Amino acid sequence: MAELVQEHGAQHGSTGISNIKLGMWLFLGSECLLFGGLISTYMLYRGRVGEGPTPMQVFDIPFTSVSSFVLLMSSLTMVLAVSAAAKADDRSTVLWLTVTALLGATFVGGQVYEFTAFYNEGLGFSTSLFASSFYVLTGFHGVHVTVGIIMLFALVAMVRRNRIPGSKSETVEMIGLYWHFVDIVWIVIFTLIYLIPV
Amino acid sequence: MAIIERPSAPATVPAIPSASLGALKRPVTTQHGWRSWLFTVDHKKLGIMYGATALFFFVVGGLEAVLIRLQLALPDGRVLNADLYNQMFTMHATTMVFLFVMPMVSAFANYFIPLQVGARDVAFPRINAFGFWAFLFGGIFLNLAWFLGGAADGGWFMYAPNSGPVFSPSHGVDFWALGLQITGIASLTGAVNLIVTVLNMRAPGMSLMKMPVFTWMATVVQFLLLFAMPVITVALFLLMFQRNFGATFFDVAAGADPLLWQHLFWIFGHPEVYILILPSFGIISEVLPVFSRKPLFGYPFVVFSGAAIGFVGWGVWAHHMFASGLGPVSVAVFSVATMAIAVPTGVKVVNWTMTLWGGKLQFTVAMKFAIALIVLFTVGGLSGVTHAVAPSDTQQTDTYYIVAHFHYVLFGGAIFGIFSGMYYWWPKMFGKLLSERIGNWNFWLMAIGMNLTFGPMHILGLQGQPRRMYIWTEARAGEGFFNLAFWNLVASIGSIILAVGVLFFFINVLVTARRGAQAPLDPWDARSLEWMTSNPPKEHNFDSIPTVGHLDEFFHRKYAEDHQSGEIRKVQGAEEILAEMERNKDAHIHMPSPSYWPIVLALGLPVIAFGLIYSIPVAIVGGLIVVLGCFGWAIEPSTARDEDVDPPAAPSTEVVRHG
Amino acid sequence: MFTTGSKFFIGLSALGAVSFAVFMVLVNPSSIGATALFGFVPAVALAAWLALWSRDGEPDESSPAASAVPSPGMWPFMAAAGVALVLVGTITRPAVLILGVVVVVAAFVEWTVQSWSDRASADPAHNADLRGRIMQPLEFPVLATIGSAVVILSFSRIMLAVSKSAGAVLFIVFASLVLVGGVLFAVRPGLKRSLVAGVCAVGAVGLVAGGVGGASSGIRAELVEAKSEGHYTHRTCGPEKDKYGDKHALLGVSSRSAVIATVEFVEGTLVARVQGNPAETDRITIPRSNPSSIIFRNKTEGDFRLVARLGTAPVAEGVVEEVEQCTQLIPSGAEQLLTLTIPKPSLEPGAYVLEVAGIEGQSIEVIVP
Amino acid sequence: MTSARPRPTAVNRLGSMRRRVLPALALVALAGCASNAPQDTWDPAGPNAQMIDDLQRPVFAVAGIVGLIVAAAVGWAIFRFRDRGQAIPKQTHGKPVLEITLTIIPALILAVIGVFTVRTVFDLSKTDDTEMVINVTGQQWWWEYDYPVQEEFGITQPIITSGQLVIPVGTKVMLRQTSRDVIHSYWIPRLNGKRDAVPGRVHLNRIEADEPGIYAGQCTEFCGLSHANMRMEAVALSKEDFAAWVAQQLAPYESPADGLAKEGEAVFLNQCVRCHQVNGLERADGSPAIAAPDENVVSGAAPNLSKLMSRNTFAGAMFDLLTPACRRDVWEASPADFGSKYLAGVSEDCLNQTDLRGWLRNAPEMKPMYANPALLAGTGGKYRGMPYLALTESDIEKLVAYLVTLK
Repeated sequence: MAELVQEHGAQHGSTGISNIKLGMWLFLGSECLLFGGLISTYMLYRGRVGEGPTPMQVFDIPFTSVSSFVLLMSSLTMVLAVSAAAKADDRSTVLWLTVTALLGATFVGGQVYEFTAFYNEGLGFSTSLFASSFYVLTGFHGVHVTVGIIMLFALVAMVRRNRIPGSKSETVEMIGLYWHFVDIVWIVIFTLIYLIPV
Repeated sequence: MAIIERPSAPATVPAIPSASLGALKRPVTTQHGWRSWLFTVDHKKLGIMYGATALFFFVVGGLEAVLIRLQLALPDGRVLNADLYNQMFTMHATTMVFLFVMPMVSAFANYFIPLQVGARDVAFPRINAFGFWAFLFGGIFLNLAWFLGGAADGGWFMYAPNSGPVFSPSHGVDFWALGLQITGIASLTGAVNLIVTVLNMRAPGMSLMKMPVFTWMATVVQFLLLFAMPVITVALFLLMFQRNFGATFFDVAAGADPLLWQHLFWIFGHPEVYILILPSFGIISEVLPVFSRKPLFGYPFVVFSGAAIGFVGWGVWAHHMFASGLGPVSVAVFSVATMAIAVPTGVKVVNWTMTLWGGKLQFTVAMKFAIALIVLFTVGGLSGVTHAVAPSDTQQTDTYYIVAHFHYVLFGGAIFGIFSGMYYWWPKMFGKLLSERIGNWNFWLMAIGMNLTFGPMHILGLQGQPRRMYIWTEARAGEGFFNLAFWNLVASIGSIILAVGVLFFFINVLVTARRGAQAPLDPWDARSLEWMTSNPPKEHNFDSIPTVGHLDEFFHRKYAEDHQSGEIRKVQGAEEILAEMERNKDAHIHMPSPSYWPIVLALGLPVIAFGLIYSIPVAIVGGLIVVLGCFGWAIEPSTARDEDVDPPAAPSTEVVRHG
Repeated sequence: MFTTGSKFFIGLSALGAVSFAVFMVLVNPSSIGATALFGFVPAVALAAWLALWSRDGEPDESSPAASAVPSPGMWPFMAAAGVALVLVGTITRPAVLILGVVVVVAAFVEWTVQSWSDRASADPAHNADLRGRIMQPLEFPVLATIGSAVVILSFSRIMLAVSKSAGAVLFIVFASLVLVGGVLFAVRPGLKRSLVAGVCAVGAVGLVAGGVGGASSGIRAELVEAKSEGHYTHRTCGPEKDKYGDKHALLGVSSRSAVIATVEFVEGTLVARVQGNPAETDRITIPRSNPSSIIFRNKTEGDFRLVARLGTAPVAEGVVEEVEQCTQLIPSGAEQLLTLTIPKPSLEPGAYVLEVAGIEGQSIEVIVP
Repeated sequence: MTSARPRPTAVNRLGSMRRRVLPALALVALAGCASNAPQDTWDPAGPNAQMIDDLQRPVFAVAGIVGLIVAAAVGWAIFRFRDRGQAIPKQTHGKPVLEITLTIIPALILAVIGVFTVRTVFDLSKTDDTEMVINVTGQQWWWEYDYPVQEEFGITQPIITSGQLVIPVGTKVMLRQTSRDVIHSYWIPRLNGKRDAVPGRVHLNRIEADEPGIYAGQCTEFCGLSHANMRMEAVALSKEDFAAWVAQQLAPYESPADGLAKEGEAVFLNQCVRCHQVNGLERADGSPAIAAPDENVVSGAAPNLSKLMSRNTFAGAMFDLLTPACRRDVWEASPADFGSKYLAGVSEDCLNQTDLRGWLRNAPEMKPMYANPALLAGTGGKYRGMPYLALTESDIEKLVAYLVTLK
């Protein structure tokens, strides 16, 4: 949604919220349903392993807990970036945005590792219903994080080169909304998929 | 918000070194020529383009429908073979739902929501343009399948596992799933855009309960789209992964449950029904008061019943699945919930009738379409009640009775509303009145044709003819003169009359374009804000943003009630109101500049889709186009300086573009 | 207005488009040829646009001659490095070759634009702006993508190479380093730019080096073994415990499962209930060739598994093998889904049965009409 | 929408309303309807369909009345309030009391309908008093019926048949429905509403017929190419006739003695056994001939042809095995002699030679099926429906002679 950034800066309309932020909120509302659909699919199919591995055979809970914690930390750094942007401190904004992006990339790197490991343990994309729905759900989340990382890097470049029209903090906050949303979704996914035993 | 001068920028924001980035300069902002359409971000131009494209697809879908009826006119028809027939009815429904009614609603919403709420444009003009192009490319992509091995053949509901790779081996379903995915992106962006516009950009004084009903209904629809689209997106992704990447979501041999698709599809599909019908409710709620010369009866009831339909619409999806073995408890619950939705719908019918009651009715073509909608929709609504009764539905579902039901709702409801809107708003959009004489032909032929086509289907269905059959047999048609063969023939003849009726509309458009006279400023003596500007409106909509004091603001500026006699008198005309607005013209009006990026970005989507079907490297190329488009877009300011456009535009005196 | 070079490329691109369309309709849209043609069209179009925009590289006549001194650049060096990578790639791995080609192409594009913009006018600032205008929309996304891809790929390669527990530790260490670095730079705004850049560069090089090292040492032995021996996908149907396959058996299946029958092992007896009939039975009917899901529920102390014995099937000339399918060892109170497809009818009674592994005298007959 | 037949006691009290409003509406409706449409949803012939009918008639009546009221109101408004130069009316915004009243009235009507609906839903889903079970399996594009062993009906070993479902009258029959490939829907309108047959699931559908006769039906869930040709017929026989039918089905296979039919058996063993089962048929070496259809057909099975000539239809009830005259004779037989006429099966004189020979000559031409080898990449070469077998005319001659003996 980086393209939203530019549209009309930070005017505040009838609701008191700027257009871009209201737009992002609406988009996130829509995303809830997207993940809702994917999570429902997973919940319906999670016990259907066929001849393939079961969730508990492949899951590495300690590792995933760590990577979830890393993603949570990135929410914290995102908050720092937003507060730096509000104080018009470009240097800190860039710094915290970069750290957030790096933590996000670490998380995605962890997911790539996880997928590769699962594949080697016999959980291919079409092995079973559990496999298909697991990969699609977590994969979609991974794609969302990746898009977020690219948005963050773009934001870094734009802040450094003063390419943001209108209010910088408003824009950083909007990207922040997206990032927090992705984090929250992960908490739900982590709880439902990894922590509740099948 | 392109209207207001930007509030004094915070000190930390330095000037942008060069407004344009990239090798290409920005496109010109002239009002004419193909480039002014291709790269426009003007909501009115986009509205017209939505409308034109939608009408084109209406013709395509209509021809498909006529072919279907020709095939079924006589027993053991030979016009189409089974395979082609299955593609035909699948694409007829898909085209009509996704490529005609939905974009037609987008057309009206795009054009009139900013005008009705007193804004200069939508909240995100470039995203608006992107939405249109994504819709157009998605629609073309969907229909490409006809030329590449056959279109989708699983019905618009595309039930698994019949839509799987084994049972539908051609690429038709792939094109279908990905094409809908692309138009879905268009709908989603449109929804975000219009909701923000309505919530954030209303003119001063326009509270939510002073908004015109069309804006209200269109807004409810955008909320429905916002939440329904992701659900079908999930379903389509599952289908795509199943067909192209070997996933097992609907593979029964792997233990899958085919009902998953049905649930996902109908959680989207039922709100979709309201997405199609509510805007037309809004349109006729504008048209009826104007030609009854009386406000809409019970405005708050109409608004809240619309919102109620929007809410309850989420809880009734399984009534499409009464026969699919849900179990008695679910069936009973969904049956009762479905009946509950008849109540707010009934409220609307009552309010429209009461609006007519005691009025001073003028039977223009727009009004005729609106009144016909009340009656025809009521027929469709009541037949809906008969199959809200689940046991009765198990006899009726998947028969022609259902076909009759939803065509009364969607043709008699949605499409009649759209035609009413076109006759009503045509002078606003194009400055010329459509001919009432040809319009009458158009209306009566459509009304007669519609009833002849879909009326007999009630009988066909109740006497046992199922839907989606490429032939029917004499052996099951019964005896007597009025047997099913007779009614099938009547329906087919009706469809021809209907087609001729629609043809008259296009004749009307052509005749009006060539010979029509300039329309007066306020041809209908209308009531709402969109008429408080020139015909067609200027690029910036209003010279000065009006302050709103009433529902039906325009009417209240023209007319006043004499306190003694209670008589309504005209105090000033539209010309005077407009002249006054021009005198108080806003000093600086900043309009967003055209841009290349929306169309570039949208072009990437079908390329990705094409690649997913045929070859992944092509999808990567598409992905690169999208990523580059996003960045190009992100670093391009929404308004450009004059010297940044190519070729440099002459500085305009009227509209200042802001750098 | 069209330059000679651009005309050539435009023509080529149009030709490519036409042949792509013809190829797609007449030959096969999914063939490699169609893909190649499809990629060819935008590539040549890009070249045409470059030629058009740079007026075939001729200096702008209206502006004064360009500065004599070209600005210093790293692109010649990058191009050379790219060529070296290509050479290395031809003898080692195709991946390196592709990387080399990409680097060479990128370097040439940058180099061309750089030298062109150097000659655009006498004002270096204007020239730099010009360069930025065309290159930045390309550079932003490319750098962002490469940056994240490097982190993601290197990191996952390292994790795959080290042992499971070391991986988790490494993960924490890396994330902490990033965080600590961030905090350090934030609280010390006075740090020298070169120092910050140096630390970042060391980190980046370390990560890439780790990634390359991880990739070349391959994935850890444990995973290789799991894959080659099919630890979790191979199940033995006996009463004994399979070392891997029976580890962490499922505890439950979704309550909304569509099943044709439920089989329960209650206190040592096997009973079945078929959909639509609440009575217990010892015979279930499954239509031939029909994927049918059965829930097995263990209500006896201990771990048990349901085995479906589905007759015999020829595996080679004259050799037949028993066909059987089974669940995992299910602990008490847990359940699992077994999906069967039986192609042939059961002509004599007892041809197909459901049994609990290791328990004699308890079986449910499966009738396939 | 005729229903001359006496109906069992009214199931619900809404029925009383029927007496007042129905005659008028029925008159209007009657004028426009076919008589004796075989799939008429308003002509119940069993208690389940009757329950639905008793519910739907009053609902239709109420809906019709409401529709007339709205139409009348709109019509009157159009007539009364047309622009005759009157002054601009008072700008009233509505009367909340009227609004609320007009909201509550339909809500009440719907509440009443809702109560009866819920009751009927639960009545229809009752299964605990089932007397007989038949497994129904749908596949592209025909239905397979298998009768599990039920001693009380004399079924001592499973009976497998297709095309026509044979049931005893006055017996509560539970169909356990499933599917082998895509979703189908089982619908015999005069016996009960439809119920989908979903692969991987078993859905229950209870039917019962009051009188002997043939009840027509049609697959109603879109199931691919030949969806329109996937028909079915339920044949209700009196209890004695049903017992005779069971005995007929269970009778051992008799190989034709000699002549054309014997040669036909050889052709059958050579060509047809790959997919079609005839119970008791043995190869020359005495081993039983067992179809192994899943190797050739996507859905994994082809109709079992034992006792083919005891049925009246073939190819998914798309074609009749009887000539039109003989067919009419059976279909229009009075309930009393229907049983004997049906049990007589297909005699050589009555055999519909045209369609049967056409089918053997080139089945995909007679019924659209995915049997074209060029289009089978998606299914790994397996076809759906019967392929073109390139049988010679003499083979067809022999096969027809053989098939006629399968009674």
